[in-house]
Amino acid sequence: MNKWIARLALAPAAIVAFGVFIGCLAYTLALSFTSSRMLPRFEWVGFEQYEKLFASSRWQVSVENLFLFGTVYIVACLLLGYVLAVLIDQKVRGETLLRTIYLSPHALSLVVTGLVWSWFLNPQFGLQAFVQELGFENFRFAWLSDPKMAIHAVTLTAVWRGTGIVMILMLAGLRGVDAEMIKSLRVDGVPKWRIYTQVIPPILTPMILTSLVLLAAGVINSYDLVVALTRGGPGISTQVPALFVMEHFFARGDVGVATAGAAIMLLSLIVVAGPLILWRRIASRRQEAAQ
Amino acid sequence: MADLEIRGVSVAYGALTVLEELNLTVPDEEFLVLLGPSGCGKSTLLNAIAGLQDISTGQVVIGGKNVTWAEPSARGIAMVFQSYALYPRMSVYRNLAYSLQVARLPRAEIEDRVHRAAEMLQITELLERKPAMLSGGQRQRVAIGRALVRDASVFLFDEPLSNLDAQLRVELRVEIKRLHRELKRTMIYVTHDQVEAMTLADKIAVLKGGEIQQLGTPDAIYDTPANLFVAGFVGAPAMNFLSGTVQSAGPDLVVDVRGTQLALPKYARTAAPVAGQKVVLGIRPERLNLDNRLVGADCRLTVDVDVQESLGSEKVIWARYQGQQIAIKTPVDAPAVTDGAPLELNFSSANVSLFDADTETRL
Amino acid sequence: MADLEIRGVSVAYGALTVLEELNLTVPDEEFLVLLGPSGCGKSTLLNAIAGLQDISTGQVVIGGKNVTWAEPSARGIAMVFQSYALYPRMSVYRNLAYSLQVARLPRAEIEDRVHRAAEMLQITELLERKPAMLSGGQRQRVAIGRALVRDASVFLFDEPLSNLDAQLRVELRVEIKRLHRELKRTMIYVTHDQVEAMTLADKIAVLKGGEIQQLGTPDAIYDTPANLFVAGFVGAPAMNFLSGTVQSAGPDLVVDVRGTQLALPKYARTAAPVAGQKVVLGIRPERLNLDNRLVGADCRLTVDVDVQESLGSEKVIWARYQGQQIAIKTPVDAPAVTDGAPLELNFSSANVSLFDADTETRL
Amino acid sequence: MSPMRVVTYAILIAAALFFLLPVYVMIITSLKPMEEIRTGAMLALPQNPSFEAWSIAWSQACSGVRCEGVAPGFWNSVQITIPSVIVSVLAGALTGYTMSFWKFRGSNLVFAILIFGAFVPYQILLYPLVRVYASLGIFGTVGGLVIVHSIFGLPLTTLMFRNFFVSIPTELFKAARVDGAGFLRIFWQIVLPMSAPIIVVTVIWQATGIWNDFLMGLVFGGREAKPMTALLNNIILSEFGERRYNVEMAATFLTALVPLAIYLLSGRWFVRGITAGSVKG
Amino acid sequence: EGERAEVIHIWTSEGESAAIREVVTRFEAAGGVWLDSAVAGGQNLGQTVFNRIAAGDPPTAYQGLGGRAYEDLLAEGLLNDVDATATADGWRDVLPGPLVDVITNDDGKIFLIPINVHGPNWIWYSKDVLEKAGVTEVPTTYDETFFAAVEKINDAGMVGFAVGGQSFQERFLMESVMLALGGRDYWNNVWQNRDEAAIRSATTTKVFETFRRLSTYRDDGAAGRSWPQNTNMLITGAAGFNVMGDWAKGEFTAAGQQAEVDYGCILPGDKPYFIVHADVMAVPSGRDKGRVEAQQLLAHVAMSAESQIEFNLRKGSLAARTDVDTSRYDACSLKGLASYSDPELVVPSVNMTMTPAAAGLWEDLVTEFFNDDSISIDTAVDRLADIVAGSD
Ligand SMILES: Nc1ncnc2c1ncn2[C@@H]1O[C@H](COP(=O)(O)OP(=O)(O)OP(=O)(O)O)[C@@H](O)[C@H]1O
Ligand SMILES: Nc1ncnc2c1ncn2[C@@H]1O[C@H](COP(=O)(O)OP(=O)(O)OP(=O)(O)O)[C@@H](O)[C@H]1O
Ligand SMILES: [Mg+2]
Ligand SMILES: [Mg+2]
Repeated sequence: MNKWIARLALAPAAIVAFGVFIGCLAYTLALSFTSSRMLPRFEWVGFEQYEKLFASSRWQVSVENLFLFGTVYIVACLLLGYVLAVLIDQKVRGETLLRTIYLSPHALSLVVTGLVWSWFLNPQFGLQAFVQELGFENFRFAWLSDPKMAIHAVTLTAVWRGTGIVMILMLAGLRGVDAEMIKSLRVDGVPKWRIYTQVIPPILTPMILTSLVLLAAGVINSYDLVVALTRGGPGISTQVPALFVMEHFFARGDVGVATAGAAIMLLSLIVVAGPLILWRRIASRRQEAAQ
Repeated sequence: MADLEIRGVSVAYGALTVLEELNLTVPDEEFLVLLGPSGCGKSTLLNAIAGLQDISTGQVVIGGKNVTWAEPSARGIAMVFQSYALYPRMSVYRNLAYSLQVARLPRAEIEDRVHRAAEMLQITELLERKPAMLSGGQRQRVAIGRALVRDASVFLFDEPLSNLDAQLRVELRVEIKRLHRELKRTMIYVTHDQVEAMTLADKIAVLKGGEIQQLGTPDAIYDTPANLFVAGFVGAPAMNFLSGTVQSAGPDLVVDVRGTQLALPKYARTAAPVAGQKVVLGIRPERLNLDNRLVGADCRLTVDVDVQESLGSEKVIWARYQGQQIAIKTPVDAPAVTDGAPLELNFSSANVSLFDADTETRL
Repeated sequence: MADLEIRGVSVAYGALTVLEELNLTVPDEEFLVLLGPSGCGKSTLLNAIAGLQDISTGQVVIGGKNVTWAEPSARGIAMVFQSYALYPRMSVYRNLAYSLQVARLPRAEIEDRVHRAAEMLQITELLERKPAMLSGGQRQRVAIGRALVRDASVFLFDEPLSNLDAQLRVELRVEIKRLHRELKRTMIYVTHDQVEAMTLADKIAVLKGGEIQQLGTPDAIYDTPANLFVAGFVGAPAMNFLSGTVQSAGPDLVVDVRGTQLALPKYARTAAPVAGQKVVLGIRPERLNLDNRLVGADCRLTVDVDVQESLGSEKVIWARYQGQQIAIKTPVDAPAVTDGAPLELNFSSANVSLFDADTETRL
Repeated sequence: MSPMRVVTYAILIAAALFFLLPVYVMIITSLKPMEEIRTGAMLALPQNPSFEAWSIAWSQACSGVRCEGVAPGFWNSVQITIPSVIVSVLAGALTGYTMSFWKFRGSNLVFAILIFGAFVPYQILLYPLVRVYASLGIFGTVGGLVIVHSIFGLPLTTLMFRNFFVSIPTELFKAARVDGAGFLRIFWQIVLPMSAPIIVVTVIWQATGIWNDFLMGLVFGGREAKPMTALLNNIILSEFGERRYNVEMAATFLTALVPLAIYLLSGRWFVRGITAGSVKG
Repeated sequence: EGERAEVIHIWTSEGESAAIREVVTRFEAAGGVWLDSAVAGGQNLGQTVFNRIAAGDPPTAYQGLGGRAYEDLLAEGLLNDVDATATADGWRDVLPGPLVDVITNDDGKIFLIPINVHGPNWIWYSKDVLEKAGVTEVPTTYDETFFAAVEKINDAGMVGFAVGGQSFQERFLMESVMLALGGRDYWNNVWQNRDEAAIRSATTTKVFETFRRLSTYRDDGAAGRSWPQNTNMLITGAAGFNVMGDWAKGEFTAAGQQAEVDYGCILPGDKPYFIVHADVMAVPSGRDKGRVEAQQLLAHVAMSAESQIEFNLRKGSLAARTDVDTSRYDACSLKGLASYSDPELVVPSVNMTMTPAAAGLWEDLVTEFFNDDSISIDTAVDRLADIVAGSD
C-alpha cells in the first residue's frame, strides 16, 4: 500500500523528469533538425542548422567564452570561497555579519547586478575615474571597453555574486571536519598553510562537488548577467551560448539555429559532466567494497 | 625519557571552569591512566598537556622544561585520538610519514622510521591502502603508528580504543602494554573503561568534576578506594553498598547494617570511626562467597536471591538485603542457588571498605 | 502469545546476498538472542521479520499466520532500535502514545497504557520532556516503552544497549530480563555483546555470513561450541586454541599438542576422531588452573608467562605455549606468578573442546 | 594580535568592501539628484542627499501606462512568491523524502535526470511546456505559475532535501513504520518537523529566485498582477526613453529589500541548515 | 463593459508612458478597456509574446517593428488584420507608400497598426561644444568637414564623436553612414533588390572604410555605453557629435534643451535621407470573443490624427500619417517630416526588407567589424553579400 503511495508521490517528479526535462528537451532538440524559423515547423533538414551555427563566428566566440568564463569563474569562486571560509573559520569576530555581507550579492537579481557593475566598471564614471580623481592619473581599469578583457569583467561580476554561496558551503564543510584530526595535525607540527592546502581540500570533496553543480548550472545559464552587463559587447567579445540561443529563439525568429545551439550546449555538458559522474560512481563503489 | 608535571593548571570554557588548580606529577616511564565519567575533564586535561587547549593559570612542565607556552609540536609529545583522526585521502604510508615530511627529515630516515613503526604494529602490508579501506582495529594501529614515528618522549592517548569492539579492544590493549614496555616512554592514557584502566596502568588517577579523586596503583584504587565515588565507579558489577551505623569504634569495630551486626576485626582503618557515625559499608561482588568453607571469612549476611545471570565464565547473582540490591559474582562451578530463596553469604572483614555517609570518604 | 517461524528466508541487497534460505523457529515466550559479528546479517534478519526489509524468497510466520506480505504495523510486533530512534520533536509522552494515536485508540486507553508503561520503566516524571533533554539511559527506556505500549506479541530488539556505557548497560540488561519475565512475550534480541547474550537468552543463535552457526542455550554455546567460529567468538578473553594431532582415537582419546601428549578421557565426543587427524584443542581461560589441588584436573601443560593483567576482580595471565598465545583467568587471590617464568597449568579434559582443523567443526 | 590575525582581518575586511562596494554605489546614487549624477563622480557621496528618488521609485515611476512605482507590485510579488515557495519546497521535500526512504527501482534514475535538468537553460524548455500548459488549460493562472516555479525549482530542492535526509537515521523511519504510520503521516509528523533547517535553506533559495523572477510571471502568470520585479525591470530596462538613474537605483534597492531581509534574518539558519544537510556528503 | 484590449509593449519610460497614455485615454473614451502589459526589453517582449501565442493565449495587440518578422505568423494564420478599419479610415491615402507595403499582407490586407515613425539615422551635435571648439562649419554628412570638426573638438579636450557601445547603436550608425554615402538608390539596390554589383561596389568599400574610421574615435567609456549616457555627453558638453534615433530628443528635452537652440540635428547625406523605422501594433488572432472588435477599435483610435500627433509629440518621433497638424513639431521633427514626406528621400529599414534572422546577422557583422580591426573590408563585404543572399 505504502509503496504505491510512494510511487504516486514520486509521480510528479517523474513527470517533471521525463515530461519536462526529457520530453520537452527532446521536442526542442528535434526542432534543431528542422527548418523552423520563427515558429516550429517539422520539415526535416538534417544538420543544416548546425552548419549555420558553426559557420557563425559569433557562436564560436560564444563557445570559447563559455569555457573561458566558466573555467575562470568556477575556479575563482571555489578558491575565493574557500579562502574566505577558511579565514572566517578562524574564530573571528563578527562572523555572522561578514557571512551576511558576503552572501548579500546573491539577494540581488542578475539584471540589477549587471546594471550596478556596468556602472561601477565604467571607466568614465566608475572606479577608474574615482581613482584617477584621487590623483593616480595613470590608473587604468577599463575592462569593459577592451574586447580582450570584457569577458573577464563578466567573470568578475559573476564571481562577486557567486562567491558567497560557495563560501557558505565550504564553511559548512569545514565545520564538519573532525576536530581531533586538526589537533592531531597540530601535534604533528604541520603548519596551517599545509593543513589548508594539503589535508583539508580532499576532505571537502562533497562540498566542492555541490558547489561545482551550483556554479556549473550558473555558467550554462549565464544569460541575464551578460545581457545586463555588456549585452555581449564590445563587438561580440562577451557573447555566450545562452545569450546566442535566447536571441535567436525570441528576437531573431531563428528557432532552428537556436535549438541547434542548445543541443550543442547540452552535448558539451554531457561531455564535461559525464566522466565526472562516472568517476564518482566508481569511487563510491570502491568505497563500499572496501567497507 | 621525560617526566611530566602539571602545576596548578586551570582551564575554563567561558564561564564554565572545567579544571581548577590541578596538580599532577607523572614520573618518567610511568603509564598513567586518567579514569573518570564522561564530561569530567579528562580530554581537557590531555589537551592542556598537549598545548591544544589554552590554560588560564598554571604550568605544564615536561622533562624539566616549562612548555606552558610552547607549540604542541615543540613539546616532545605524541597523541592518539579516539576517532583515529587519520588523514582520509592519504595512504597509510603518508599518514605515518606526513609529520616527518613536514619536518623535512631525510627520505631514507623517514622510510626507515615508518617501516620500523609499521612492523612493530604489524601493518606493513597495509602501507599502500587508504584509511577507508581499513578495519577499525587497523585504523587504530595506524593512529598509534603515527604517534610512534615521531619518537616523542611523552605519549598521550585519548580513549584510543573506545570505538572498537570487545575482541579488538582486548588485542590492542595488550599491544599497547607491550609497546610501553618496549619503548619505555611516559604515557598518559584517558579512558572511561575500567578494564583498560586496571590492566594498563602503573598508576590510575580517578577524575570527577575536574578534580583528582584518587591517584594510586590499580590495586589500591580497586581495593582501597578513597571515597564512595571511586568505590562505585570502579568495578562491574559495582561494589555493593550497605548503609549502617558504627556500633562500636573501639579496637573491635562493629557496624550495624540494618539489623545485622558485623564485626570487622581485620578492617584496616584510614580514619577513626566514631560510635554512632552513619557509614556506608562496601564490599565487592566477587568478595562475597557462597562457600562456607572459605578461609578467613569472618562476616556473614543473609540475602534473598532475585535473579541469576550466567556470564559463561562466571555467574552473577542479584539479591536483595533490606531493599538494597546486592550483586554476587561467583565462579560457574559454585553451588547452585534458587531464585527467590534466602542465601547465606560469607566474606572477610579484610575486604570491606567503610565510608563516612556524609563526607563519603574512606574511614 | 505467539511463536515465530522463519522459513527459507533469503534477503539480498542488489547483487549481495545477505541471508540465504535461513530457517529459524522461536517458540512462544522464548527469549532468543541473535549473536554475531558486525555485518553478519543480524539487523537484516530482524528487519525482515518486522517487514522493514523485502525478502526475496521464504516466509515469515508469526503466531501461525503468514505475515510475509503484511505491513510492519500489522504483524503484532514491536521493535527497539540501537540508536533509540525517538521522534526528536515529540515529547516523551507523544513518543509513547504515537503508535496508539495512529491506531486511533480511545484517548483514555492511550493515557492508561502510556502511564502503565512509564511506571514500569520509571520514566513517569519524564513524560513532558523532549528526547534531547534525556540522558542516554532514559532515552533507551523511552524506546523500550514505545515498544511496550504496543502490547505486541513479539518484541524485536536491535542492539538496544550498545550505545550506553558499561554501568547503564548492566542496569538495563537486568530490567529487560525482568520485563521478559513479567510480560511473557516472545523476544528476539540482536547484539554482538556476549555478556548480554549470555545473561539474557533462553536460546542463542550465533550468526556468521548470514548462516546460523549454532542454536542453543547459553551454556551449550559457551561450553560445547559447535565449531571453531562459535568457540572463538563467544567469551573474552577468547578460548585458547592449540593445534594438535590425534594420537589415539580409541576409548582413551590422546591428542598431541606440539610435543605434549594430552589424554582426554572425560571428553564427550560429538563425532569420531581418527588417529592422525589434525585437530584444534580449545580450552577456556577460566578453565586453566594454577592450583595443583584442583579436583578433576587430569591434564597438564607447561607454558611461559608473558604479561599479567589485573582486572581488580580477577587476573588474566598471558602466556605462550610453543609460540601460541594462551590466556589464563584466575581469581585475584590465586598464587602469584613471575613474568617470563614457566608455569604449570592443570585442567580437566571434561572442559576442553576438540575441533577438526579442516572443517572447523566440533568432534 | 598576532600578525596572522591582522592579515586575516585585513583580507576579510577587504573582501567585505569588495562585496559591499557596488551596493554602496547603488545606495548613494539613489540619494543624488540627476544633475549630480550627470556631472559628478559616481563614487562620491551625495552633496544634497534626498530620498526623493526613493519615493518616486516607490510610488511614481512609470512602468508602462501606469506610473505608480514599484509599490503595486509588492503585494503581487508576495502573492506569487508565497504559494510558489510553499509548493516548490514541499514538492522538493516530498520528492527527496520519497527518494531517501522509499527507494524503488527507477527512483535513482529520476533523481539523475532531475539533476541533469538543473543544467538545462529553462527558456528553451518553455515553448513545449507552454503548449502542454495550454492544452491542460492552466496557462495564465497563478496556479500554473506556481507549478512552473516548482518544476524548475525541483532539481535543487530535491538535491538539498535528499542530502539532508541522508543524515536522518533510517531507524527513525523504521520505528515509525512499526508504529503503524504510513507514507504521508511519516512525512508530515516525523520527517518534516525534523527538517526545519533545510526547509529554511530551501525557502531562502527559492524565495530569492522566485522573487527575482519576472519573465516566468509574465509568460505564465496572471494578466493583471505584475510582480515587483516586472515593474522594476520596466523601469530600468526601458530602451528608448530617458533614464533616471537615481530612481532606477532606488527601485532596485527597494526591490532587493525583501530578499536581503530574508538573508539577514535567516543567515544563521542558512549556515546551520547546510551544515546539517552535509553531515554525510 | 466595452472592448477589452490587452496590449503588450515596451514603452515604459516616463516620456514613452506619457505618449502611450494619449492613446489609452482615447481608447477608453471610445468605450474600450485597456489592459496594460508593459515589458521592457525587446527580447523579454519577444519571449512573452512568442510563448503566449504558442499557448493560444495571445494578447489583443503587441508592439513590434514594422518589418518582416510577421511572415511566419501570417502563414500560420495567427494574426488578424485591421483592413476593415484601415479601409474605412482611408489609411492608404495618408501613409507613404513604402510603409503601406510593409503593413500589408499577401492578400493585400492591412494587418499592422503603424503608431509612429522613427528616423534612426540622425546625427546630433551640441552647439555649445562646437562653438567652444571653434567649429564654424557644421557638416551635413560623413565627409572631411565632419571629420575635421570631430578632430577639432578632440583637440579641444572634449570627445569629438561619442560612440555608443551597444550593437544596435553601432548598427544604426552603420546604416546612417551607408545611406548618407550611398544614397537612396544604392540603399535600395543593396537591401531591396539585393544587387550583388551594388554590394560589391566601391561605395560599399567606402562605407566600411568610413565606418572603421568612426570606430577610431571611440573614447574610453564607449564600450557598453547606453544611448542615454551617450546623449548625455552632448547635453553636459562632454562630446560634440553622436548618431542616434530621434528618441534621443527625449533626453535633451528632459535636460531642458531645445532643438536647434542648444543642440542641432542632421539627416546626413547629399540629401537628407530618412530611414523609416516604424513602431507598429500587431493583432494576433484568437477565439476569445470581442477580440476582433477591440482590435478594430484600437486600430481606429491609434491611427486617428489626434492620437498620432499627441503620441508622437511626447515620444519625439513622427506621426505615421502625413496629414497631421505639425504646428507643434519642434525644429528637428519638422526636418524629419520634410524628408519623411518626400518619397525620394525615404528608404525602408533593413528589418522591412530582410528576414529577422538576416537582420540579426547584419547586426552581428556590423558590431564585429566595428570592434575588431582584424576583419578586412573584403571579408566584411563577402559576409554582407552572403547575408543578403541568404535572406529569403
Ligand atoms: N569547546 C567547549 N566549549 C564548552 N564546553 C566544553 C568544550 N569542550 C568541553 N566542554 C565541557 O567541558 C567539560 C569537560 O569536557 P572533556 O571533553 O574534557 O570531558 P571528558 O572527560 O573528556 O569526557 P568524555 O569521556 O565524554 O570524553 C564537559 O562538561 C564539556 O561539556
Ligand atoms: N541498504 C544496504 N545496501 C547494501 N548492503 C547492505 C545494506 N544494509 C546492509 N547491507 C550489508 O548487509 C550485510 C548485513 O548487514 P546487517 O546490517 O544485517 O549486519 P548486522 O549483523 O546487523 O551488523 P551490525 O552488528 O554492524 O549492526 C552487511 O555486509 C552490510 O554491509
Ligand atoms: Mg574526552
Ligand atoms: Mg545491525
